[in-house]
Formats: sequence, C-alpha cells, structure tokens
Amino acid sequence: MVDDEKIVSEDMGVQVEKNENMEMRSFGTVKRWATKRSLWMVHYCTGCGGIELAPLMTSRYDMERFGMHPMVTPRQSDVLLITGYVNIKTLKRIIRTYEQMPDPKYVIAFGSCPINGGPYWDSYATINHLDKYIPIDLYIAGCMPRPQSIVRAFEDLMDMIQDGTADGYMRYKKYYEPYKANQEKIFRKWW
Amino acid sequence: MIAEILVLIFMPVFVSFMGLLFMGIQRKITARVQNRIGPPFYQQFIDVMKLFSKRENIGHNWVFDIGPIFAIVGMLTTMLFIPMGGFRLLSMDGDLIVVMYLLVISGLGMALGAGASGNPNAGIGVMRGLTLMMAYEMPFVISVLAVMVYYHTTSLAEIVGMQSGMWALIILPLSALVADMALQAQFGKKPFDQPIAPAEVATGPIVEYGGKYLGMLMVAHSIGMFVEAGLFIDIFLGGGLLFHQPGIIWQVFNFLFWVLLVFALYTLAVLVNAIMPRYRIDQAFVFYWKWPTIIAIIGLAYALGVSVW
Amino acid sequence: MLEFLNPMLRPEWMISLLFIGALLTYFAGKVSSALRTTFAIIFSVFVAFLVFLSGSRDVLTYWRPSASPMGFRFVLSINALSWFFALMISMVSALTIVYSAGFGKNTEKDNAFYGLNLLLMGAMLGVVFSGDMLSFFIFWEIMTLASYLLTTLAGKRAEKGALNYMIISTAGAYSILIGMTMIYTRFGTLEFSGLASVMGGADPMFLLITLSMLGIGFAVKAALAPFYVWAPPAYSEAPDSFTPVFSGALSKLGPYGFTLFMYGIVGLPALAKMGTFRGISDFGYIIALLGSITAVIATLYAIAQDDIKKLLAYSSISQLGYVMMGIGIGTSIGVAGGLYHALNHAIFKTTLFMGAGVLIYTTGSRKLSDMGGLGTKMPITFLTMLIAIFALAGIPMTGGFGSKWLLYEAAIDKKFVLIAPLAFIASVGAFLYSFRILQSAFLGQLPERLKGAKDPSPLITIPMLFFAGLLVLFGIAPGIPLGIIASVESYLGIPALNVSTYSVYLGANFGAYNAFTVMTVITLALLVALALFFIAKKSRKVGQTDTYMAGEVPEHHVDLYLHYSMNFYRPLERIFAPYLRNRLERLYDAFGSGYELISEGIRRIYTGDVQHYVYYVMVFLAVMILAGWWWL
Amino acid sequence: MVIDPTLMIGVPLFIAFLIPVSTFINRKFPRYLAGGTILFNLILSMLLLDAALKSPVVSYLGGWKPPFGIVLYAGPLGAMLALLISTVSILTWIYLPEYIEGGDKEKFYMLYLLLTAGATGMVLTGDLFNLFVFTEITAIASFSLLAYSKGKDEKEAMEATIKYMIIGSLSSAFFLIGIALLYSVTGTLNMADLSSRIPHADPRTVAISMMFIITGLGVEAEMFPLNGWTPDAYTGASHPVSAVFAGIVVKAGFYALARVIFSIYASSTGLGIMLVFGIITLIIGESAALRQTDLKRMLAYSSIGQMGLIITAFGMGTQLSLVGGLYALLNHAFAKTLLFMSAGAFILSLGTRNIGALDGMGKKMPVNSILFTIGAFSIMGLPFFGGFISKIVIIYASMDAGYMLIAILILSASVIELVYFLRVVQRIWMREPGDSEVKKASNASIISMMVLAAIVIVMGIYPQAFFRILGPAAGELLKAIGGA
Repeated sequence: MVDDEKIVSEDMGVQVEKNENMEMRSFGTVKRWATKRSLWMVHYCTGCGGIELAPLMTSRYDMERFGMHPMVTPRQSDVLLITGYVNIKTLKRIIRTYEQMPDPKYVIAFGSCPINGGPYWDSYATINHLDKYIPIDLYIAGCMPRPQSIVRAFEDLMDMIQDGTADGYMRYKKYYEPYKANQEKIFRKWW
Repeated sequence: MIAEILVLIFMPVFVSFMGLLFMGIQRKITARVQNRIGPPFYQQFIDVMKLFSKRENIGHNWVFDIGPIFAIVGMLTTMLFIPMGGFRLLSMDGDLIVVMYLLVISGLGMALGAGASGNPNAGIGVMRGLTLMMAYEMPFVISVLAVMVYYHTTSLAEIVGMQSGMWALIILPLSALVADMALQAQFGKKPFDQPIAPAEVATGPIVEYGGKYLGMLMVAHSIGMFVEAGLFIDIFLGGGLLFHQPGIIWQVFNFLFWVLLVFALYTLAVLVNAIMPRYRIDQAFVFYWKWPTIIAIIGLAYALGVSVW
Repeated sequence: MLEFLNPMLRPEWMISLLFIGALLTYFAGKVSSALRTTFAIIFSVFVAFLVFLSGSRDVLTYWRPSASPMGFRFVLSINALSWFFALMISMVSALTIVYSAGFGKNTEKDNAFYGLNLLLMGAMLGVVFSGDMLSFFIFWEIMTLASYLLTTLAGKRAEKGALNYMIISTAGAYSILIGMTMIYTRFGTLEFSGLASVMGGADPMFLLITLSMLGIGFAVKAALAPFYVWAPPAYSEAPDSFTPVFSGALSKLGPYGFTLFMYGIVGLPALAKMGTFRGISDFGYIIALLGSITAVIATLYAIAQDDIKKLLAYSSISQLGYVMMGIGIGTSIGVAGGLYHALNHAIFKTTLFMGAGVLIYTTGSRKLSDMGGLGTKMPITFLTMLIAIFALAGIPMTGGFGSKWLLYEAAIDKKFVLIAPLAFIASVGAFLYSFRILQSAFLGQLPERLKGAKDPSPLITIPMLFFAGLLVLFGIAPGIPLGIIASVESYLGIPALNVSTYSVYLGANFGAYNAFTVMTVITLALLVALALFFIAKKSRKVGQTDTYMAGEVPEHHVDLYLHYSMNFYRPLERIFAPYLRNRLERLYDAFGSGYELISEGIRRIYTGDVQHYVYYVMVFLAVMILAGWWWL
Repeated sequence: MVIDPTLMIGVPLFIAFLIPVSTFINRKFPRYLAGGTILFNLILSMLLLDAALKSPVVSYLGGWKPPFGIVLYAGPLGAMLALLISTVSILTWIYLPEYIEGGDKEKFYMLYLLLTAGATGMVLTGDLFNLFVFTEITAIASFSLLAYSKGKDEKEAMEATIKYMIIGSLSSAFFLIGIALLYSVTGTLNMADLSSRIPHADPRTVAISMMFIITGLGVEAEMFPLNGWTPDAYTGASHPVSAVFAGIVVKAGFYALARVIFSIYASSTGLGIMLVFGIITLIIGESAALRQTDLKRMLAYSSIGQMGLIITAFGMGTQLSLVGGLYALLNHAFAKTLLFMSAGAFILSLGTRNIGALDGMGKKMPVNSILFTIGAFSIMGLPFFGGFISKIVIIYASMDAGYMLIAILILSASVIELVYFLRVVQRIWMREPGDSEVKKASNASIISMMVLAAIVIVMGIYPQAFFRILGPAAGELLKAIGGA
C-alpha cells in the first residue's frame, strides 16, 4: 500500500493523521461482510487495462463467484477501477465519476501508469500521481497486471473492507479542500 | 378472518424472500449455462443487504423518491389481488382488468421517478419500456381476451376455478404460447431487455438509482416476478391448483405447487435469456405485433368459435 | 337555507341568466376589465351552483310562440340525463372562466372572450335542457357559433382550424336539421316526450335513416372517425383558456345527443328491430366499433405529437372514442361506462388543458421539447396534471379507472373481440403519450430560461385542484358518480347498474371492483414502502444536473441535449409513419380542392361576354318553348 | 283611413321629373326632395301594409272598373314588398352621398326616385300590362343608374350597362311577346280576370306565353341561365346602386315572376320550372362565388345563389315554403344591402375590390367590419340572424313537401356559402392589418347600415313579428293555385 496521505500532505503542507478505526466504529461487521461480498464495479477503461478485465468476467475466472458484477453507472457501484494511464482530460471524468458514487466507495488503480505515469510520465498531459487528486485504496503494480493479480487485488480489497482499512472515501471527505485545491491547480480553470 | 389477515401479511414477506432466492438461483443457472461457476444462491440477499446498508444514498428530488416507493406499492398491491395457488387473497375484490391496471402503477411510478432524475438515459429507457409495453400488450391482451371470452368471465378467481378440469393451456395452447412470449418481455429478459440495456442506455430508468433505492427496486422486481408469472399461471395453468380437496394442508400444497410453477416459468425465461442477444426496440415492436399477434388472433378466433358455437 | 333559490331552479332561468350575463359582461368590459371579469365569474359560478342545486328533479317549461308557421311549442326540461350533462358542462365552464380570470389577458378581445364564454355556457345548457328538437337545434347552432367565434379570437394561427371546424360543424348541424325535419314530417311533433312514445313504433328503415342523419351531426361534435379531422387544429389553435371548455364540455354534447336519441327517444326495443349483433343493435355496434377505431387512430397520432395542445387534442378524440364505444354497446354496463367516462374525461381533460395553458403561459411555447424540469418549480400544476394523467391512463385510485374498467367489462361481456383489443391498445397508447407530457414538461432538466418559473395565481390553481380532488374522490368512491349514472340509466329504461358507494358489482360471472379495498391495500402498501424507505439511511439530495453522463459535465449544455424529449417516441413513429401518412385529412382536402376546381369551372359559365349571355337566354327560351309544345 | 296606393307611384314619378328643375333652388335641394318623397312613400307603405293585412286595398285608376280600367292591387304581399322597397330605398338614400361621383347629382336622384317608383309600381299593380310598364321604368332607371359612374370605374360601368341593357331589352321584348300572346287568347290584361279566363283558353298558347314571360322576368329575378348580366352589373355599379339592385330591383323582378306564375297561370308546370331552375341557380351561384377574389363579384354570385334559394322555396308552392321563401327574401334584401353597403365602405377606403386587401380590417374599421360580419352571418344562416329562421323554415317546408333531395342540395349550397363568407370574415378579423391609412365611413352611412343590421338581428331573434305578415302574404299567393 502506498502512503497516499503523505503525498497529499507533502504537497499541501497538511499533517494527516491516520485513523484506522474510522470505519470500524460506524460500520457493523455484517454490513461490511455484505459490502465485500457484493462489490459492484464501474470501470473507467482509460488504457490497456480494460482488456484484462474481460477474462475476469467470463468463464475462465468468473468474478461473479465473489458477487462481483460490472455496473455501468457510478450510482450503483462500489468500486471504481481505473485501468490505465490518466491524463488531464480523463482525470476530470474520473473525478466526476468518483464523486457521483455513493459511500462507501473504493478505488483500485491498475498498473504503473496511475502510480507514476508509466511510460508516458514525461508527457505534458499525463497525471503522474493520481492520488493527489482522488484517494486510491489499492494499486495493482505491473504493466499490465495479469488477471490473476487483479483477482488477488480484489481479495485484498475485500480484506481491507472487512478490517476497515479501505477508507479512501472518508479521507476524500475529510480532506476535500486540499484535494480540490490540487485538482484546481491542474485544471486551472475549473472544468 | 384472522387467518386471512395473517396470510395477507405473510404473503408479501414470503414472496419477496422467494423472489430474491429464485433470482439468486437463476444467476447460478445462467452461470452454468455460460460455463461459469456463478455466485452463491443467496447472492441476491447479500446484494440487497449491501444496498440497504450503503452509508450514502443519492437522490435528486421528491419526485425521484416516488419511483421505488411506487414500484413496491404497485407490485405489493397487485400481488394481493392475484389468487396464489390455494389462496385467493383479495381476488374477489378486483378482477383481471383491475390487476392488469394495478400492474401499471409500478411501472408508471418508476418511470416518473426515472424521469425526475434528469438523466437522458433514463428518459430513453422509459421510452423503450413504454414502447415495449405497447408492443407486448397487443398479443398478450388478445390471448388473455381469448381466455376471458372462452370462460366468459373477467374474474381471476372464476377463471382459476373453471380450470379445475382442464388447464386453459391445453384448451387454448396458441394463446398460452403467445402469453408466454409476452412474459419474456414482462420479466425484462433478453431478447426484450431494451429498457435497461446496460451497454446502450446505462440501465435506462434506474441509471440514477443506487443504494436503498436500488434495493427497493430489487425487492419490487422480485415481487413482480411472482405477479407476472402468477398471472400467467392463474390464467393458463389452472392457478396451480393440483389438489381440489378443501383444507388448509391442501391449500398449502397447492400454494407450493404454484410457487414451483413460478420457478419453472422463470427458469424458462432465464434460459432463453442466457443464450439470446438483444433486439433493437423497433425490431422488438415489429416482432410482437407480427407473429405473436397473428397467432394470438388465431387463438382468439378459436376461443370465440368454441364458446359461441 | 337555500330555499330562496328554489324559484330560480328552472332551466329558462339558468339559460337566460347566462345570456343576459353574456351581454352584461361584454358591456361591462367597456367600463373596466375587473368589473367584466367579476361579472363573468359571478354569473357562471352562480348558474353552475343553480344547476348543482336543482338536482335531477323533473322540471318542464313550455313556451308557445304566438305566430309560427310550424305550430310547435318550445319545451325546456330537466331530467336525470340532462342534469347529469348539465352538471358536467356547467362545472367545467364555470371553473374555466374562473381559471381564465387568473391570466391577465386571454385574447386580443377579452370582452368578447368572456361574453362568448357565457353565451356558450348558456347554449350548452340549452342543448341539454331542450325538451324539443327545435330548441335543441337552435341552441346547438348557437353553441357552434359561439365556440367558433371563441376559436377565432386566437388570431391568425387559428384561421384554418376555425374555418374547418365551422364548415364541418355546420355540415353536421344540417344533417341534424334533416333528421329533425324527417321526424317532424313523419310524426308531427318535435317534443321529446311525445316522440319517445311514437318513435319506437316506426319502421326500422326510417329509424336507421333518421338516426344516421342525427348521428352524423353528433359524431362531428364527438369527433368520431371519420369526422374528427376538425378537432386537432381547432382544439390546439383555440385560445388556451377556451380549450378546456371546448374539449371538456362542448365535445360531450355529441355523446349526449347519441344517448338521448338512441336510448331516451328511440329506446332499446326499437333499436333492436334494426337487427342485432350478439344482443345489441347493429347501429350501436357500428357506433361502438367506430369509437374504438377512433380511439386507436387518435392515440397513434397523439404519440407522435410534440405540440402539447395537439397531443391533448388527439387524446381527447381518442377518449371520446371510448365514450362512444360505451354508449354504442348500450348494455347497462356499456352506457354506464360511456357516461362515466364522459364525466371523467370532462374533468381530467379540462384539468390537462388548463395545465397546458399554464405551461404555455409560463414557457411561452407550445412545444413539449421546449419545456422541462418544471415539476419542482411548479408543484401544484405538476400534482394536478399528474392526477389528471393518472386518470387519463386509467390508474386505479383515480376516477378514470372505473370508467375504463366498465368499458372493458362491457366489451368482454358481449364478446366483442374486435372492440376490446382496440380499446386496450388505445389505453396502453394513452400511457405512452401521457407520460410524454410528464417527462417533457415536468421531469428532466430545467432549461436555463425557465429558472424563474413558479406556480400561477390561486384563481388558476384552485379550479385545477378542485378537479384533481374530484378525480381522487371518484377513484375512492366510484359510487358517487355511478349512483347518478344509475339513475340516468333507469330514466333511459336501461337496467341500472348495481353500485354501492365504494364498489361496483356487475353480476355473477363478472369480476368486481372494490375501490375501497384497492385504496386500503394501496395505503397499506404505501406505508410498508415508506417504512422501508425511511428505515434506510436518509438520502442526500444532489443537483438536477449532477447526473451520470459517462463522466461528462453537462452544466453548460443542459438546454442542448441533456433533456431527452425531442422526438420522444422516434422508434415507434418510424414504424407507424408509413401507415399514418395517409391521413384522413387528405381525403377532406382532396374533396375540398376537387370542389374548388369544379367551382372554378362553374365560374367560367359567366364568361363576361354578352354574346354568350344572350345565347343562354335564347337557348333557355327555345328549350322551354319546345318542352312546353311537347308536353302540352 | 283609406290609403290610395296610387299616391305611392304617382307622387314619386311626378317629383322625379321635378328634381332636375329643383336644382335651381339649391344644389343640395334634389337630395332632400328625393329623400322626402321616399319618406312619404315609407310612411304610406306602412299604413298600406296595416290596411292590407285587414283586407286587400284595391284602387282603380281614373275610376274605371276592370276589365277596362287600370287597377292597383295591394294585398299583404304587395304592401309588404312596397314597405321593403321604401325601407331599403330610404336607407340607401341615407347611405349614398359619399359613394356617388360626378357633378350632376340631381340626375342621380331623379333616376333613383324613378327606380323606387317603378319598383313600387311593380309590386302594387294588378294589371299585367302595367306590370310591363313599371318593369320597363325600373329597368331603364337601373340601366341609367348603373351607368352613373365616373372615374376609374367608368369604363367598367359602361360595359356592364351595355350588357345589362342588351339582355334587359331582350327580356322586355320576351315579356311583351308573352303578354301579347296571353291577350290574344284571353282578351284581358287584368290579373284577376286573367286567372279566371286562362283555364278556358288554348293551353298551348298559354303555355308558350308563360315560357316567354318566365324568360322575360327571370332575367330580373336572376334565374339561371338568364342572369349573365348580374356579376358585371353588381361589380360595375357604384356601391349604393349595387345595394339597391340587390334590395329592390331583383326583389321586384322576382315578385313579378312569382305573381305571374302564381296568380295568373296558377300552373304547376310553372312551379316545377321555378323549383328546378331555382335549385340550379342556387348551386351555380354559390359555387361560382367560391373562387372569387373580387369582393363585389363574390357578393353578386352570392346574390344569385340566394335568389336561387328563394325561387326554389317558391317553386315548392306550399304555405310553409312560401313563408320561408319570403323570409329569405326579406333577409336577403336587408342583409345583402347591408353587405353591399359595408363592402362599399371597405372598397372606398382601400381603393380596391380585391378580397386579399381586407386583411385585418377588423382593427382598422371595427364598426364597418362588425356590420359586414352581421350581414355575412345572416346570409350564412347562423343563429341570432334572419337567415337562420328562413333556412329552418325552408328546409322544413321542403321535407314536408317530400323534397328531401332539394333539402340536401340547399344545405350543401349553404355550406359552400359558409366557406366563402367565412374566408372573408376571418380575413377581416384574424389577419394582421397592413400599415396603410384607411378612411372611416361617414356617420350617416354607418347609421343606415346599423339600421339594416338591427332589422336583420330582429328577424333572427323575434321572428313572430314577421310571421304575422308573411302568413297572410303567402296565403294571398296560394289562394290562386288553390293551396291552403
């Protein structure tokens, strides 16, 4: 897990204290179990990652075993998948989609591009550190990650949900102002 | 009296429970057809639980809230007017036409809420839904009319009672066939799932519904499954009356058989769904107004001929 | 308490009050517009109240003109049938006048507008109160004239519609005139009471011809196929504050005429002499079939409309088709269904046209695609129109369901396999077009220019709320209107419907409709659903434009493409377009232009050349002399 | 008091010849002299009608009893028409000053008075030859009045006059031939004597004389196909003259036709001819009007159509149909006069007869537009106006007489009439006006039109007043053919 709070705080000079129990307090065990066993995802297929999702849904890996289901609208989804590199234009859409998702919501970023820009790191439009703009719960390394690792990532996410550490959405709420400031910095004129 | 009220209270709970269970099983069946393992049979309960436990529900305005509420109200009300196996419920206070109109409340309320979301996809979805409704109502109404003309009554309980000797399915097979075709669209299964086609209109009317809204819609849908299949059973399959002896035990058996028939009908629709692509909405319309309608008219002419002469 | 009004509960009082009121209103307008509007409201509401008070007691008034070449007397009467229609008409007319007072200015010539409205109301009451055919015809013509003049007040856009309306109406009225004179020359009386005893004995051929002649006239007003072509342009182009009366009240005179003559005067046994089809008369069956065909055709046209008033106009035609279907079937259930639907249609279509007027006033456009998202801005308008649309679609808990239910039962009872499916399909189509109004006007995105929209003044909303309340009341207690209708039926000699306040039982092998049970169940289900809704976490409200558009931010182009309402039923329209292209209007147009061509030829007879004229004279004389020589 | 109908003819005739002389007194004097005379006629005809309703007033010229002397016979019908003529005449007299051009107004008034006198003579005479004489006086006055036009319409008026004169003289000739033939077999020209002698005369000669007389009088009565002069004459004439044509000349001509057929011949063949040609006239007149773009020409064709309706009604020959026909005659006389007057006001202010120019006149000349609309509505037969009553009575009469086809044809023609009149009325009220300035009609003309409109409305809402007169009037005609 990448210490995303640090990245945010470095840029903003805000001290973030990690509150591990933020979720535990308010979310019953059964509810969390239900949430983790019924992860509906909306995937933002920005890059090559999207192609890796197809075998995940079909008979080879069949993610529906875990109750996972692709959904088309953020309103009904729990997980946002960012499957590839992000540039300024797509970032707007990602933020928009993310904000439209109801809590609790989780973000998984695929591959190295969202982490550090990947092969496109030096482009004028590439976003190198995605979690300066929205909170990422889980990164999957690789270029691209194989389906097996994606399955593994989901298992990890489920564990995190169960123990309450997947709290990206709460951080986004708590540090909304710094996130917004970051977003505005890159978009200059908002939207 | 008290027993009846108890039944009336018990029915909705039972039906929504069974509906969710059936839907879970059907997901499993679909998965097996597609050579997948599929979710556990109780997956639908987990989904509903999750949806109701969402920390945040996003609404737009009060009209938007009406949608799921009306969906449940419509379905619940309709359900209570349909004879269920051995239980007649309130079917003496409303007949087939009342039921067919009560059934609309759900859809129209849903459409209202969907429209209020302001999402154009929802608008397109509602348009498709209403168009599809007009499409399948044509053959459906004609085939149901055949039954009403044949038995010369509009009361569902009467129709059920008159089939004690022989099911209408056997007497009017063409009408039953057409009604089952229409059932596919009533269930919203492929090839007639244009209103909620996810890849085209992002689940159409429910595009803006998440959290508890979606949970309520799933409950409504599960009741709806029983209502729609139950209507077909009451009209064509003798109301699932297997045993004609009086007595609460036989009533329960009849009811269980009725539930089994619902499951069978739903499975049939799901199997078709699993292997079918989707029609365009205009293709679906033309389909329904062509062959099923012609078959239904032949069935109606047959029923009229038999009943008049 | 109100006994002092008793002497005024007479038809001649009500009608003359309105006629005097019309004049007073017109001239009061020369003094001050407020005085004029007050006069109009007072007169109309007072007369409506009188009609309400008078009840269905039998009142007869005679007046014999001193010197007339025909030797008749004028009769005005109140009976169960006429009271039922009079109540409907006076309610709609009076409240529409109140409604139009809410707008500052309805037309260019508002004095004439209010005056003619009162005149029209008087004429309509005159038609239903007439106890003889001559006064019936005279009031009928006054009604046509007044409504025509009201339509023309809309200005240039109504030109063609008004002309067509007047031409077709006049042709229809002349058809009535011929039927009327046929009856008079045969029986020597024009009084309904006298005719009722002798018409039954007439030979079937004579009955068929007279009824057809009268029927053409009534069918024109009832916008029955193939005579409905005048209705869409006239309804949609008439002034917005007049259309509610036009569609809500005036169109009901067609069904009234049919009911009166088919059942009140000719009577069921005599109708049956003309040949029967499964127990009902052939004449009635044809009317019913035409009604159901009208319902379907008009529905298909309504689905394709973007103009809200045109949509409602086609919807009116379609719903009147239902009414005619019920009246044509002519069984106890059928007539009850037809009359009840007429009442419902009067109420909900008036409400809808009133709402349409408000929408047009607010948005400045009649196009549905120019509106949107007004539901939260104009909650009262939305709610009333919603209830009216539910009634139109026949949703249980509103009045509209009971009547549609009766109509279906009537058709199924007689095993009319041609009529019943048509009626069903038209009803499903009604969902389609009525939802289009909701979706396009009230739901969806609010265009930037309508941000300031709000509910209109109470003068406008109170009539709408009143009608919406009536619809809900009828939905819960269908016995109230059906009780009146049952008395109308027994007046007409049709077996009366068996109703109690909350439920309708049609007989052993029919279903039943217990509105009270339905209401109870719906209420309980609503409680359950609300409980489910409120137990779960309260929802956070987000803005109307915050919708899922694949991540797109739509704020800047809401007006452009975010509101799906243009070409709403495009896929459906595409399917029906080839069939709907051959409109009936073309036939009329072809006839019209064909006759213009002929008349152009006739005009050429007058060449302007005096030689030709002299030639005509000489030929005439020669032919005459030869003929005279030959014959004498 | 005994009214002498002779005065109603003699005084205007005498004064007509005084008028050119009287201009030496004052330039305006001829106008008031004529007006005074017509007023005198009006009062006299009212008294005459009152008397005639009790018993017919018969007056022998020079005290000679028939069959040697000339007789004036004023039954209810004749007296009523005399009243109609003087009413229309006085109203047109009020209306006309601003509508006639040319310097010698005294000539116009002389001819106008001659016309009134001639027409009054036509309806009051009891002698066939006198009828011819008065017809000639009327005709000559009409020709001259028609030609009395200056300015840009002068050529058109001249052309129309020549057409009218040619056909008119032809008709006079035929009329005269008919009279001569009749005289040859009966030896008398007194109407009362004729009717008693005709049954014993040679039927073939009588029939042929009837054909000649129908042809001769049918021209004035605008019966198809003898009405070729009509559209041109109405169009070419100045507006008051058109009004007078519609209100007086044609009505008097029609009276003569009806009188001859009913009172003299009492012939069912004659009625049949009236019926058939009446209905043809009706259909052709209305159809021809449908496509007109010239306002006055349209009114002219409408006038033909209305005369067709009246002829048809008379052709049915029952008490009821005669009442209906007379009602239509009265309504047409007043309403069409009104229409020609208000159309004249429009044309005067617009400078064109084109219907297309009438756009939005309701905003510019509201009073005149309302008056035109009232006239049009009455002709169309809408309720509250005279035409409505006449239409109901005629339709009822035709159904009563068993002529269902006729009833349907009449009503179809009414629909056509509705179409073309409504087109004009809607154009006046519903279109947006152009920006040209209009000249308002004078108060005097507005007042005369208002009186006409009031008469038309009274006819529509209080018909009993008229039925009281029309009943005996119809009975008078019917007595001759043995009807009820």
